[in-house]
Parts: sequence; C-alpha cells; structure tokens
Amino acid sequence: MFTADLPPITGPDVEYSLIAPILIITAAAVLGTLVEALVPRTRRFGVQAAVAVVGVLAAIGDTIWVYQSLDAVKGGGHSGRGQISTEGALSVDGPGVVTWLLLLVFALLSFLLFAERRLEGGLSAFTGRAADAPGSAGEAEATAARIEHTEVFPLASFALLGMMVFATANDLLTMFVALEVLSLPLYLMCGLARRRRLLSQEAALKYFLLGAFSSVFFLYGVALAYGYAGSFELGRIAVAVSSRTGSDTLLLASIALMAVGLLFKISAVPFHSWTPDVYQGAPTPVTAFMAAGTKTAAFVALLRVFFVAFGGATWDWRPTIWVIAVVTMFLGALVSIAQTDVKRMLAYSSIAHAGFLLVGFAGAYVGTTDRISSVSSVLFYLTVYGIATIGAFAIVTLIRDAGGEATHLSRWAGLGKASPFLAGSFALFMLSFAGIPLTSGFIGKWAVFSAAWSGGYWPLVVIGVLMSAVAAYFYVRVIVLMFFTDPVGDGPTIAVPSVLTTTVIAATAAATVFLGLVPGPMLDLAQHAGTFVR
Amino acid sequence: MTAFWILAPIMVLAALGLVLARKAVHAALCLAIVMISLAVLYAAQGAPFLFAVQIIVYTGAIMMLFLFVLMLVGVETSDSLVETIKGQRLMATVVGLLFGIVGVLVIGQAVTGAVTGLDEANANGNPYGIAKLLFGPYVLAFELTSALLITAAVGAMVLAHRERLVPRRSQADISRDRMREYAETGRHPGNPPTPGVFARHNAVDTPALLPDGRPMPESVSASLVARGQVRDGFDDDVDDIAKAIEPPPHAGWPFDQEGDDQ
Amino acid sequence: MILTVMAAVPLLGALAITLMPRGQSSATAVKVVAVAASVLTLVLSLAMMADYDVGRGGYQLTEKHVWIEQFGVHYALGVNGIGVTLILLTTVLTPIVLLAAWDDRLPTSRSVNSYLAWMLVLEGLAIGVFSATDAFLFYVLFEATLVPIYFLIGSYGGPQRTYAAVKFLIYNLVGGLLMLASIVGLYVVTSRQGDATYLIGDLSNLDVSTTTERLLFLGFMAAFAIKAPLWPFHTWLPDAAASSTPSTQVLMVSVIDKIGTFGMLRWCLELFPGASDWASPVVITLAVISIIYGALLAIGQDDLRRLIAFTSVSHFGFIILGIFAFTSTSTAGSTLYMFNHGLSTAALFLVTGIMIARRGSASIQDFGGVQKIAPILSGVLLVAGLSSLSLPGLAPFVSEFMVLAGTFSRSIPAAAVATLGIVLAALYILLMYQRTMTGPLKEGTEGVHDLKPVEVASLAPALVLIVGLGFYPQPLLNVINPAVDEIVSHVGVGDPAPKTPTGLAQQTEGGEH
Amino acid sequence: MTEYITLSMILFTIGAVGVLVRRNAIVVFMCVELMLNATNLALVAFSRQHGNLDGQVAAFFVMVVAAAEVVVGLAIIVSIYRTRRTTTVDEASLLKL
Amino acid sequence: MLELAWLLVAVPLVSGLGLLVWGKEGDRVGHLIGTAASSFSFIVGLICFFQILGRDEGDRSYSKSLFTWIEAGPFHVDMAYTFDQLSGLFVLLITGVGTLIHVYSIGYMEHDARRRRFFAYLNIFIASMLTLVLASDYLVLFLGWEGVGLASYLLIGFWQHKDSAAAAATKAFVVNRVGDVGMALAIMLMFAQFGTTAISEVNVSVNAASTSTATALGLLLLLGACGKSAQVPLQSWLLDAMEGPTPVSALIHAATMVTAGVYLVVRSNGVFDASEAARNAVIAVGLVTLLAGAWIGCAKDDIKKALAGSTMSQIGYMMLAAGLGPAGYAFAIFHLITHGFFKANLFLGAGSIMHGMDDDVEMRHYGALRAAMPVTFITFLFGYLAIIGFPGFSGFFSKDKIIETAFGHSFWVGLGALVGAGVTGFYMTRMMMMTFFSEKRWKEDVHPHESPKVMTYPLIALGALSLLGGAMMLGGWITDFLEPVVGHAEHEELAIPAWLLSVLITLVVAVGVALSYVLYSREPIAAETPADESVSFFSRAGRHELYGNELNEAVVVRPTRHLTRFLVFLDGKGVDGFVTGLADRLGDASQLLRKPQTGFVRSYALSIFGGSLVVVLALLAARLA
Repeated sequence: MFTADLPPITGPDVEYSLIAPILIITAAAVLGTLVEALVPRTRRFGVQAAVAVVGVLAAIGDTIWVYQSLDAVKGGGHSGRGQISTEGALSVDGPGVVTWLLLLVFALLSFLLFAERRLEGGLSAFTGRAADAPGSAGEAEATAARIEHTEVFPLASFALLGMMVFATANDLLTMFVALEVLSLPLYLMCGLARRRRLLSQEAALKYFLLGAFSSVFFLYGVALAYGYAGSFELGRIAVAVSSRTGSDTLLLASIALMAVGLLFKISAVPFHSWTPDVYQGAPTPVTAFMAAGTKTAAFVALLRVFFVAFGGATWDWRPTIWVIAVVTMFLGALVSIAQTDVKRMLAYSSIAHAGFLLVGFAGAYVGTTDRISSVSSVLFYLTVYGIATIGAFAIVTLIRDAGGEATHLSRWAGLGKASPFLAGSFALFMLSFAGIPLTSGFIGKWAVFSAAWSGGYWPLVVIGVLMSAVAAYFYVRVIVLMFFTDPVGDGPTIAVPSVLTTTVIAATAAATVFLGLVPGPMLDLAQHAGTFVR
Repeated sequence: MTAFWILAPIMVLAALGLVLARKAVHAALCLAIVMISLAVLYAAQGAPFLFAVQIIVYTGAIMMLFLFVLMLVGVETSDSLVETIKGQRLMATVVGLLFGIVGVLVIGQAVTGAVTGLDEANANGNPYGIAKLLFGPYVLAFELTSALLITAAVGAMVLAHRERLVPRRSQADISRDRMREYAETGRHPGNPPTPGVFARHNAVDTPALLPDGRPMPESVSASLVARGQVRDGFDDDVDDIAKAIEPPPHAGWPFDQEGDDQ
Repeated sequence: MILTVMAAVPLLGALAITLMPRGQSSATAVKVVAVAASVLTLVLSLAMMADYDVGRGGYQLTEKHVWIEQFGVHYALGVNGIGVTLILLTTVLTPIVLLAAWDDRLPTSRSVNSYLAWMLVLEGLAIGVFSATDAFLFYVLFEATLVPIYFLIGSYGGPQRTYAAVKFLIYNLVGGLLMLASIVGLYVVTSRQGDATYLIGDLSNLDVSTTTERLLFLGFMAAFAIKAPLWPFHTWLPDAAASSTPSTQVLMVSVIDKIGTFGMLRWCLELFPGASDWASPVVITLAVISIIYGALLAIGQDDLRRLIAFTSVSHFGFIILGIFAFTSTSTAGSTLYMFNHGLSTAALFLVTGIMIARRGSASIQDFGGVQKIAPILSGVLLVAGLSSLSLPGLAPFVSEFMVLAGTFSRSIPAAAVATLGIVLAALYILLMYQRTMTGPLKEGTEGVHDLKPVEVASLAPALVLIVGLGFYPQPLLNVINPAVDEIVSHVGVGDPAPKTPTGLAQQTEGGEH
Repeated sequence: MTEYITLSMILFTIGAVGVLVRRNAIVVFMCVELMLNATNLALVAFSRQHGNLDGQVAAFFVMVVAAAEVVVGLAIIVSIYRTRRTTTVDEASLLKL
Repeated sequence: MLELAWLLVAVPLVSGLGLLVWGKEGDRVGHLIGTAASSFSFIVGLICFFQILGRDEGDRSYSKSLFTWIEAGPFHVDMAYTFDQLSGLFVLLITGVGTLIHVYSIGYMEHDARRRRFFAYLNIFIASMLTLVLASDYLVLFLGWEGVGLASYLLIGFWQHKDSAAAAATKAFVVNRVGDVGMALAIMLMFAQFGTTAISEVNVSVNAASTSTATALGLLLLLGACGKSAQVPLQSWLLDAMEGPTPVSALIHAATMVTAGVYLVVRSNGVFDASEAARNAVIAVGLVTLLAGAWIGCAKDDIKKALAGSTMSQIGYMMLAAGLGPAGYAFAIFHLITHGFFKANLFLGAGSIMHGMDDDVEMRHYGALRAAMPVTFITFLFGYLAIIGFPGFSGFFSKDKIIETAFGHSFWVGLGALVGAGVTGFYMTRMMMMTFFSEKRWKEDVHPHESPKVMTYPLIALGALSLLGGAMMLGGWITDFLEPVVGHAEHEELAIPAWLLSVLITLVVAVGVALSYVLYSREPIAAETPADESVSFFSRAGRHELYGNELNEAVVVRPTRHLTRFLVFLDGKGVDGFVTGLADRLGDASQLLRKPQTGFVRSYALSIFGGSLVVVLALLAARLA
C-alpha cells in the first residue's frame, strides 16, 4: 500500500570488471558447493580440486589484467592508482590488487597441497568423516570406504574470497563481514585433520572461540569509529580524523579496539596465543594456507585502516605499534627457541615475522615514487614470508612416521643425509626466515627496516636486527639437526609426494632464491602499486 | 527514556546472571532476557526493523539453536564453582573492572554532540531506509553474507552430518539375519540368560542355570571363561563357603598355631 | 670482467663437484677437479695482477651493473691495492688448503664432494667480498660467507662441531645484522640526498650529521670487530678453530676473518672517516688489549688449535691497531700483515693439523720429542712458529714493525704496550714448540711420522712466500701503498711529521755528517 | 546518548568477563553473543545520534553474521562433545607450551 | 771487493739454508761446505778490510744500498751495508774466530748424526752476525740482531732431546726478546722522532733532539744491549745457554754474539754522547754485571758455567767502557776483540777437555789434566793469562785501559773495575787449579786424552791470538783507527801516572791469583760439590747465580703464569661466559615465556582482553603525554 508513495531504490552501481577476480572466486566457491551436491563421490575430489585451482588461475589472470588497467581507471585527485568501486565498498587500488595477486598465489600453492593424496595412501590430509569420533569404528569405516571431505575446496575458496575482500574493503562494515567470511571456513577446516584429530578439533575450538572473541573487539572498534565519524567509510573517517570533529578519546578507543581485532589475525603479541596451538593442531595444508593468507590479508587490512582511516592520527598510534612490534619480535623469536615441534616452531616464527612486519608498519613511511615505503616493504615481506612458509609447511607434510607427520624436531635429525634436497630446501626456507643474504628473506628484512628507518625509527631497526639474531638461533638449530646430527633410531620416513607437493616445494624454493637474487621485479610491483586509494 | 531506565538494570542483572548462573540453561534464559530487552530498546531508538529482527532472528532462531544444543549435550550440565586456572578469576575481574571503568569513563562520557535523531532517515519508514542502504553502499557486504551462510550450512554438514556409507539396516533386516544365522550355524536368535540366573549367586562369574539345573557357560563373559575364573555354581560351593565361614575343627588359638608350625 | 670470472670459477668448480658422483671411487677425481679449479683461479689472479696498473692507484678493473634498482644497489666490482693483496692471498691459499685437505679424514658418511665444494664456494665468495665496491653487494657476500663455514665446521669438524658451528654463526650473524642496520641507514641517508646509492665512490663523500655517521660506523664496526676478531668479541674463534678441520681453520682465520680488517679499512675508514677518527682511541685500546690478551691466553692453552686461534686474536690486534693509527706506514703495514698473517697462520694450522691427525690428539701434553722422528715436520712447525712470532727475516715481521712504527708516531703508549706482545709471542710459540717437539720422545707419539711429499708440496709455497716476503716485501707494498695513501688522506688525520727531521738536524749541525 | 553507550560498554565488559570465567563452551559462546548484542546497542545508538541508518544496517549485518557464526560454532562444539563427552573448554588443553 | 761485501752475508746464508734443505746426501760434505763458506767470508772480509785500510783515514767508510727493503709512506728502509772501521774489525773477528770454530767443530761434532745441521746453523749465525755489524740501518741491524738470536736459540737447543737444552734455548730467546722490546721501541722512536732509522742519520740528528729523547733512546738501546749481552738484569739466560755444544758457547756465547750489545752502544755513540744519563746507565749496568759475573764465576763448579760467568763479567767491562763515552768506545771494542780471542780459546779448551773427559763438565771431576792434554793445557794457559791481564798478554792491554779510563771517569767506578780484575784472577786461577793442577779426581773408566788435530790447531791459533792480540794497542793504533767512527776523545790525565795504575792492577790481580792458589792447593778438592749448607753465603749465592732466576721467577714468571691462568679463567667464565650466559639466559627466558601458553583457551582470552585494555590505555596515554 505504501509502494506508490516511496521513491524507487536505484540499483547499485557495481564495476564488475574491476572486481571480477572476487566474482570468479565466488563463482568457484559456489560451483564447488554445487559439485558437492551433484557430482558422484568417486569423481568429486578431482572435480573439486580442478574447480578450485582453475578458479584461482582464472582469478590470477584476471587480477593481472585488472592491475594493468588500474592506471586507466585512475581518477583525478588522488595519488594512488585504482579507484573505489561497488558503491564505496571496495577500493581496487594498487596495493589491494597486488594483495589479491599474493593471496591468489598463496591459495594456488595451498590448494595444490590440499589436493595431495599420495601421502596418506590415496587419501587427502583431511578426515574422511568429521562427524565420527576419533578412533571410532565409524572412522575406520569411513577410511575403508575411502570417503573424503571434498568440501574443503569450496570452504577454502570462501576463505580466499573473504581474504580478498578483507584486504580491499573500503568500509568497515564490509571489512567486518569479510573478516567473518575468511574466518568461518578456516575455523571449520582447522578441525578436519585426518591424523591427531583430538588436537585438530581442539585447535578448531580454540581458534573459533578466540577468533569470535577478538572479532567482537574489532566490531566494537568499528562501532566506536562509526560513533566518531558517523560513517563506516574509511575516507569519511579520515576526513573526520583530520578535521578533529568528534571526541578524541572515542577515536583513540576505536583505534585501539580495531587494532586488537586486526593484530589478533596477524598474531601480534599479546594477541598471539592462539597461533601455536592452532598452527599445530590444524591440518598442515590448512596451516600453510592460513599462515600465508590470513596474515597477508589481515596485514593489508591493518595498513589500510591505519593509513587511510587513521592516517591523521599517526602520532597517536605509532608509539603503541612500535612497542607491540618489539614485544612481538622478542617473544616470537625467544619462545621458538624452546619449541620441540616443527609446526609450533613455525608458528612462533610466524609471530616473530609479524613483529618484523610491524617494524615496517611502524615506520609509517609514505615514501615517494622511487623509495621503499611502508606499504611496499610490507607487501614484499608478505610475499617472501608467505612463499617460504607454504614451502616449509609443504615439507612438514612429507616427513612422516606411523602416526602421520613426524613433527617432533628430534625426528628430523639426520634428514640432510636421508634426503639432501628436501633438507636443503627446508634449510633454504630457514635461512630465508633468518634473513641471510641471497635469500628473499634478507631483502624482505632490508625493506621493512629501511621503511622503519625512513620513518625515523632507527632504534627500532637496531632492536629488529638484534631480534633477528635471536630468531636466527633457532632456525640455525633446525639446520644443525638436519645436517649435523645423526638420526636417532630409524629416523622418519620421507614420503614420496605426488607432483603436486613437489611442484609447491620446487616453486617456493625457486621463488625464495629468485627473490633473493633478483628482487627487482617484485619490488617494482610492490612499489609501483603505490599508495592506498582514499 | 523511561523504557531505558527500566530495562537497563534488568539487562545488566540478566547479563550478570549469564556470567554467574551455574546452569547453562539459566544462562541461556538470562541471555534471552537481555536480547528481548534490547529489542525494546531498539524500538525506542527508532529501529523498528531491528526490533523485529532481534526478536525473530536473535531471540527466536539463535537462542533456540543454543538451547537445542544445550539439550543435546545435556541440559543438566552445570559448571563447577572451583576455578582451575590459578588467578584467572581474579585477573578476569580486575581486567574487566578496569576495562569497564575506562570504557564507561572514557568512551561513554566522550559521546558528545547533538543527537540528530532518525526522523529524517526514517521518513520513508525504517525498512525503506535500511533497504536503500543494503542495496546501495552495502550491497557487497550483503552479498557476502550469502557466502557466510553457505559456509555455515556446509560447515554444519561437514561437522555434524554422518554420511551413510552402508544401507540402513532395519529391524526386519536384523531379525531376518538372525533367523538365517540360526538356521545355518545354530546360533540361538534369542538373548542368552545373564549370569547368575537361578544360580546360587548372582555374581558375574557364576553361570546361569538352565531350567533343568545345568549351568550354561555361554552366560558368563567369554573373557572370564578364558581366564578360568568361572565358578561352577553348584552345591559343592556350599561346602567351600561353610569352610570359609566356620573355623577348622582342630584350630587352636592363633599363638598355638605359631607353635605348631615349629 | 676478470673479477667476475675469478669469483665464478671456484663457484662453478663447486657446482661441478656437487654434480659429480659421490663415494670412494670418484674421490680422487673430485679432488683433482677441486685443485684444478683453485689453480685456475690462482692463474687468473696472476693475470689480474698483470692487468692491474700498480702506479695508477684507485679502483681498477671495475665493472658495474644495476642489480636492485629500487635500493640503488649495483653489482659493482673493482680492486685497489688492498683488494688485490687479499684476493691474491685467497687464491694462493686455496690450492694449498685443497692440497692439504687431500688426506683429510672426514667424519663417517660425509662426502668429500661437498667438503671441497664448500671450500671452493668460500673462495669464490671471498674474492667477491674483496672486490665488491658496492656496500650492499659487499654486505650480501660478507654474510653469505657464513653459510659455507657453518657447514664446513658443522659437518666436518670435531666432536664439539655443532656447538662451535652454531656459536660461530650466531656470533657473526649478530655483527652482520648490526651492519645490516647500518646498510639500511645508508640507504635512508643517501636516498634523502637524492638517488639511493651504495657505490663506494658516492658513499665516501656522504654528507651526514656527526651522530648519524657515528651510528652507521658502529654498525659496520660491530660486524668487523666480531669477524676480525677484536677483544672482547673473540670467543667464537677458539671454539670454531678447535672444532674444524685444518683446511677450514685456514680458510676461516687466514682468509675470511680478514674480511673484518679489510672491511674496517675499506668501508669504515672510507665511508666514515670522521667517526673512525672519533672511535680510534677506543678501538686502539681494544686492539692493544687483544694483542696482550690473545698472547697471554695462547700461552695458557693446551689445545694446539685453540693456541693458534688465540695467537690470531693477538695478531688481529696488531692489524686493527695499525689500521686505526691512521698513518700510511701502519696502515700499509696492516694490509701487508693481513697477507702475511694469512700465510703464517695457514702454515701453522696445516702443520699442526697434520700433527693432530697423526697423534689423534690436539693436546700439547700428548706430544713430546717429535723432532726426533719427524725432523722435517718439526722444522716446518718451527719456521711457521717463528713467522708467527714475527722473527725478522720472515714476512710478518716487516708488517708488524710497520704497524708498530706507524702507531708509535701516533700513540706511544699503545705502541709500547703492543710491543710487549712480541715477548709473549716468543713465549707461546717456543713453549709450544718445546713441549711438542723437543725432549725425549713421549709415549704414544710414535705414530707421528714425518711429512709426506704431498704435504711438503702443499706447505712449501707458503713457507717460500714467508721467507721471500720477509726479505723483499716491496712488490706487495708497491701495490698496497697507493691505496693506503688514498685512505689515509681520506681520513684526513695525516702522517705525523717527524719531530726532529733529519734535514733539520743537518742544517743546524752544519754538515757534520 | 551517553547512557546507551555506557550500558553497551557495561554489557560488553560483562560479556568479556563471562568469556574469561565460564568453562562451558556454550556459555562462553553465549557471552560472545552478549558482547555482540552490546555492540549492536552501541551501533543503534550511534545511528540515532548521527541521524543515518548505517548503524542499524550494521547491526543487521551483525545479526546475520552472528547467526552464521553460531551455526559454525555450535557445530564445532558438538563435534568436540561427540569426541570428549564434555563441553568444558578447559578440557581442550592438549595443545600447549 | 767492497761493493761485493754483501757476499760476506750471502754466502754463509745460502750455504746455511742450502745445508738445511739438503737431505741426508749432504751429511758427508756438510761440515766442509759450512767451513768453506765461513772461510770464504773471512777471506772476503780480510780483502775488504785491507781495502779500507788502504784508503784515507776520513774515507774509510763504505756504504752501499742493495735494494729497498721496506717503503711505505714516510717509512723507508734500505737493505744497505756499511763497511767501516768498526764493522771491519767485527767482520774479521766474527769470520776469523768463526772459521776457527767451524774447523774445531768438524772434530768436536764428528760423532753427532746431525752435524750437517749444526754447520748450517753456524753458517746462519755467521750470516746474521755479519748482517748485524754491517747494517747501516737500525732495522737491518735488528734483522741481524734477531737472526743471531735465532741461531743462538737453535744451537743452544741443538741437543733437543735433552729437556734442559730445549728449555735453555727457549729461555735464551725469550729473555732476548725482552731486550728486543727495547730495541724495537728505540727504532720506533727514531722513526717517530727523526723520520729515519739509518744509523748515521740518527746519530747525527739526535743532537738536534731534546736530551730526554736522547736519554730515552739510549736507555731503550741499552735494554736491547742488556738482553743480547747478558747484562743485568737480563743476564739469566747466558748460564743456561751453556747447554749448547761447546763450540757454540765459544763462538756465540763468548766471542761474538754476546758482544753485540757492546757493538750496539758503540755504534750508537751519537745517541749516548747526547745523553749523560744514558751513559751513566750503561756504566751502572756494566759495573754491576762485571761484579756479578765475576762472583758467579767464583762459585760455579761447571767449567762452562764458570766461563760463562766470566764472559758476563768481561762484557760488563766492555759495557762499562762503552758507557764512558768517546774515551771508552775504542777500549770497549779493543777488549771485545781480545776477549773474543781468549774467551774463544778458553771455551774451546774447555770443549777439548770435555771431549777427553766424556763430556763431563764438572771441574770437581777433573784435576791434573795438564799431562794428559798438553796442547790444550798450554793454549788454555795462554787464555788464562790473557784474561787475568798478565802483562804482555792481550787482556792486559785491553783491561788495563778500561780500568784506567774508569778511574778517569770516577773513582768508585774505577775501584769497582779494579776489584773485578782481582776477582777475575781468583776465579780463573781456581779453574786452572781444579782442572789442570791438583790431584786426579777422574771418574772411573774416564781416560783423558788429547783432542784430534782438527781441534787443537784452532786452539793453537787462538792461543797465539790471545797472546798477540794486544799488539793492536801498540801506539794507540786502535783508538786512532776507530776515531772516525766513534769520535775523538781527549785523553784525560789521571791523578796517578798510567804505569802506576798498571802496576796496581797487576798487584790486585796477583792478590786474587794468590788467594785462589792458596785456597785450592792447601787441601784436596772434594770430588763432589759440597752441599749448599756447608758453604759460605758468597759461594751459595754465586752458585745460584745471585738468585737471578729466582728473582725472575718471583717477579716475572710467576705473576705472568698467574695472570695467564686468571685470564684463561676469565675468558671462559667472563668474556665467553657473558656470551654463553646470555645465550643461557635467553634459553631460560624462552622456557619462562612459554609458560603462559597454558593450553587453556580462557587464559588466551584473558591475554587478549588484558592486551586490549593495555592498548587502549597506551593510546590514551600517548595522547595525554
């Protein structure tokens, strides 16, 4: 009855070509869900994997196209490349598209690991039927029937979708929804390990509870930001911040609470405590995906929120980030020394790397076109960190004993002799993590440190290098274990992977060396991406 | 404003109830109170649409889901009052108090500026305004929620759904099988009597007695049989027990026995 | 181009060795390839000497390509006299070391392929380090040298090898990372002034505030002081030396540790002359402490390898002392000392390595009277030892005296205390010689037979050079002097003039002469 | 206005404390829901203050998100319950140190 | 020939190195080649010497630069030699006595399997010593200086299988190194002060420098001289050095090397002329050593050690003379040369005795050897007469002059020198008595016999030189000859005439001789050394070398050892301990910090909640601050 009186609601204006990579991934995910329903079980796994991988590949291609056309769509008035699309929900800008590219590449590598089926005798690393209690007859039955949860592919695709939107969200509401879109599938996938399912379920529960808890903080921060600025859009908030319209304390509380949610996702101290438990418990391919993808997406989102929305309050948040960076580096590096489990150790290393990334962030250096800025340094660091992390976790999947992956460090003794190339690759990743020159990790460290120093924080650089020395200690210990120590007893077996995992390891190792020797193109990409579009 | 001042204490108390109630169901009910009160506040704040959604979705659907799961895992479960993590409760209280105080003082008091009110925004009705935003700036988020819902559905399926691998065996199937087995191997389709039936003792190691007085070894657990711990359950046991109860005929005092040993 | 080729040859040799089959049957072929690669490098280095114009000074044989444009990093090589000297040291020592490693008994199941390959890698990297004229490239190669040594110690060393390898790596990494901070700082500083650059030519005219310069200097110095090793950052060296094979010891102490002193000379002094001058009192003090402390500790050692390691601490003290005295004499002396110390320590490590291998113990107490059954061995040990205690007529003396003489004109107390080191040097070498070689033959020492021809062949070049350069160091000094003069004038402190120059005296005395 | 935000803050804090002190995973999760509700209250209140409906839309989204989250969360809790026959979060502490 | 004077050094050097490298095949001819090289140098030296003799008095110094040794910045050292009057005399002494000792060694070392090596070392010594005296630059001099130290080290420790020999060699080298510190610092000071280290230029330039510089330079050089010449306080190595083969003791530790200190002082006359303080220090050192050496010589029963004490004492005389300035330089050199003759004679004689006594050095096992070894006895007697200053023998002239000049300087110095002469008479007579006279105290199965001719001929030659060496003083030839080098000295008139002083000296010596004769002929000499407790303090102290070793042990060695031990401890626990401790602390911290990772999700939530509180507060604080 009111219809006639109301003005019509005009349809939204969506730049489909710009956000096509997101749409492609969405399509792949939805298609995957349909495959789950329609394709017979025997062929489902292959089809699912193919859909996911093809979707990602298509998205990669499209992302490259989008990146190249960014200049064309550049509007006047802002310094960055790209534009805000979809009614202000997404900002398809240089850093954002580069992040898409990174996320897609990480996802591609991780999906290859997801699809690996040779290690478990023709079954994937995911449990056959999650509803069965571990060790129950049902579980054995499911294993015997060789059923698999092929849903991980659409789930992972949804997570990827969430990550991509998270990194490019231009309003806080979209960001929050994207945060949940990326988190929920990960919560689920953490609990799907085939082996050590008790740990896996526990990891899922912990990740879920803490994730939900921290995202509420983020949300409250969003609410306060809305209360401060009256809008969720980053650009509008930035205007409010620079014009100092609202109450400062409201702004500060908003910054703080949003930081909590974002720092949780990148596992910065003191919001890191979920990381080791979840990384250890989750199925290793998922850990790889999570470690590389979540951190990348969350970090870019963090940069976006802080540089775009709160750029006017830099002097308020920089000291705190400074301290968090130091504490994170310190704790991550230090505690990893005492770890005896490879996955936990990599988790703590991931915490330490969050600290190093924060160093680049704390520099808050905008830079000029020909100089390394905080954004470009962090993008580069994320690239090298993500690649090496996926490679390292890929190797973790191969070192096995009767109980599945042999993640206890003592089982890695003498690996260098048993399989020099595998151990050599792992050593390479460790050296890259440690920041030894001629590996990509070194260039990454250099980049974030130079961003910090350019921003005027040279003491942070000094602390950073000292912390890298501490961190190096445990990377070096792993090398000692693999190459200088003789195996205890039989030593673990090294499973022969299919071409999928082999490809991942080879590609990541090659990229680690390549980016160490010839970082120019990637740096160019990161630097050319320019600044965030407001 | 009146509604607020009535509802606010109720909500706080209910929230405290949620935290303090020992039984999960009580906690759930407390939460429901908060939610319904909130709905009222939404209405008071010019958000009729949310009022409805809060009641329907939150209180209706979500809380029901909670209660449903509570039923599933045991409605009677209640937390023990002993805190197992040292200092957790103290620290939680301290941090909570500080956070609350800071929040209330710094944030709550910081909200300044005139209240614009929603009259203008709600000019075409609250749902219209919301719809305009939903299909405007927030269309992407709106579409994203579909991904969320699919994820939730798939997730629930993955974790809770047991795919049936073998055809379901009905009672008819079972009885048919039993009879066939009886025909082929002679295995009795009925249950064997439990140990101790008609026997002198009803202990698990005593076989049941058949009506004809014969013991039935199958009634005793196979593992006891394997270990040879089965009593025969016949009258000679009585003598044994009598011996155990009564002292032996020429038993002396304990110290005499010692002397005898020498 | 020749510098690149020279660095590439050993690396390619290493690659070839890695690809060769492992095991006993191919061991000899592997060794031949390794030695051939190193000899080819030596020949190339001689060709480089021929190409190098001694009189011209400055950086020669340069090449430059953009490497990482965004950082202003170039692949830039070039050598001055100092670089030439140290490259020569590297190329001379590597064949010797590889020959000496011919019979090394490696821990079971370790392949000789990777052992020799790592050494060749080290040679290639060292040549790169000594010829890099881009600070970033230098840093990268500087840090990269850690990896081969780490594996050489960790895989092929003695019982404590793991501990020693980790200690070595972490210690050096700490220094290296502090230097990384300075490298980053250089980028920040140069990019603020225009285009970012790491080329030494651009950096040496850097216009920075005093504080910044000092901070940057400290970062570089930290890395070099640990590498060199300067007291009190020396404690990694004895452990590393005691846990590695003789060949590793030589490459580590004679070649790679020189990067520390080389770096001070090339990077600290050229880039941060003001800060170097500012820090010189402290550095000189530490250097003098190193000299005395290293010598006293050498006296107190029972393990031959630790003893030599501590003598090196003492000798590095001299080198650093000479560098930071900023006189052309002492600096030239330091550069020459780097070369000479390389030779004499190589000889010492190799000959004691042979002793240790034959005796099965590195403890001095387990030796005695070896001279009787192994006269050539003992003779070689004595010559190497005498060169280590800087006996005039042997190469190290010339350099040590130049260091002291130069230092004396700058700081008498430093020179005076440092000179006491020569007494202690006599003590640690001769007591060691006395305990191991003289007296009645000790039980258990019978197995220490005399040197074999291949061992003599590997040691002879070093000994010949030690004696030859003792009497005629001028060819090397001619190469070194122009570079040193440039550096000293760059620091700008200048040589102290003689207080009573001869000419003056002659005038006043009215030609009594 | 202030009183709404204050109430929201109080509820949020109570919820957070609840997460810390309750051991039943379901109750913990309910406390998270309380926090979400508190946030919604703030959003709605701010919405009225600023005179636009963005806050209300946000609250609406939060409800949807909460619904999805509840499904996933309860599924996880149920699956743990199937294995361990308990919903106490303290029991799930195999992963540590 | 002068331009070929570098052959003096080169030939023995090449011969020495060649003999070392040459394998076993060289054993047959090694000694011959070595002797030939030494003889060659002697001949070249002789030719050169006569060439400069043939020149004008003012033009007798010949310098030649062979090549630039070191050049860097202002530091420039030429490998150059100067053949002048002073070095010429030394060349003759070194090569002459050296050649004789080479010849002697052919016999003495005949049965030693490593004789080739011995000759190689001797040749290296000759080369180094000639480098030392021919050097026209202090740094080149230092090259020779250390070269003779090395040769001395090698030769003292020649019988390495004896621990004592090896230890003595080490000690000699190390103590010399202490002196070298002075030497090295002196050269550095020259470089810093004058910009050159050429001897001639330094000696001139020092006049323009301040007295304190000259004093410092003088004292530093004196320290070097003390080390090399076994002067107090660096005397302790010389007696131990007697562990070496006797020809070595004769050549290096009596005739040539140990006098290098005297040579250095005389060579640096310009420096010492410029500083009276430095001269007085030289005198003091000389005087103290003179008396100390004599004292030790009186108490030792080991013939070589007794002679070594005597050597110390005689060098003390030379040092004393050198400290007297231009007046004494020539006499120092004169005494140095005569001492070279007679002390080499005495040592070789001692070697000959040991050769016949189965290498026994204990004089208490000798006695009445004059009949068994007539040639040795006669030549030894010549040496004896020369050293005690028997009129007509070489020592008479040289010592006489020194004591005379000492009295000219100061009565007390003269008196000291005079007393020393008396003591010399005492201990030398004691040696003669114990060795050749008194009764046989030979051990069983020892059959003393005369040495072969190859050993006795050098003895005869040296005996002759002991007698005739004084001829150089005829007409004051040596003072005149050396004057262009060491400068002119006005002869000071003493309060008493020179002849009276000579008589007085002779009387004092006679008293010493007589006292000794009486003491050692009155009652039979014990065949075993009396216990320390049964002898007087003087004997005891003398035997213990005036407790010099004990002093060194207490003042230098033990503190050094303690310091070393302490530093080893400090390095492990302190310097390294700090680092490893740091690593351990990090490990501890790591263990501690992993504790909060309890596995309880509620603890993690608490850290998030607490963390968010902290972040909120931090941001607020940052704004307020």
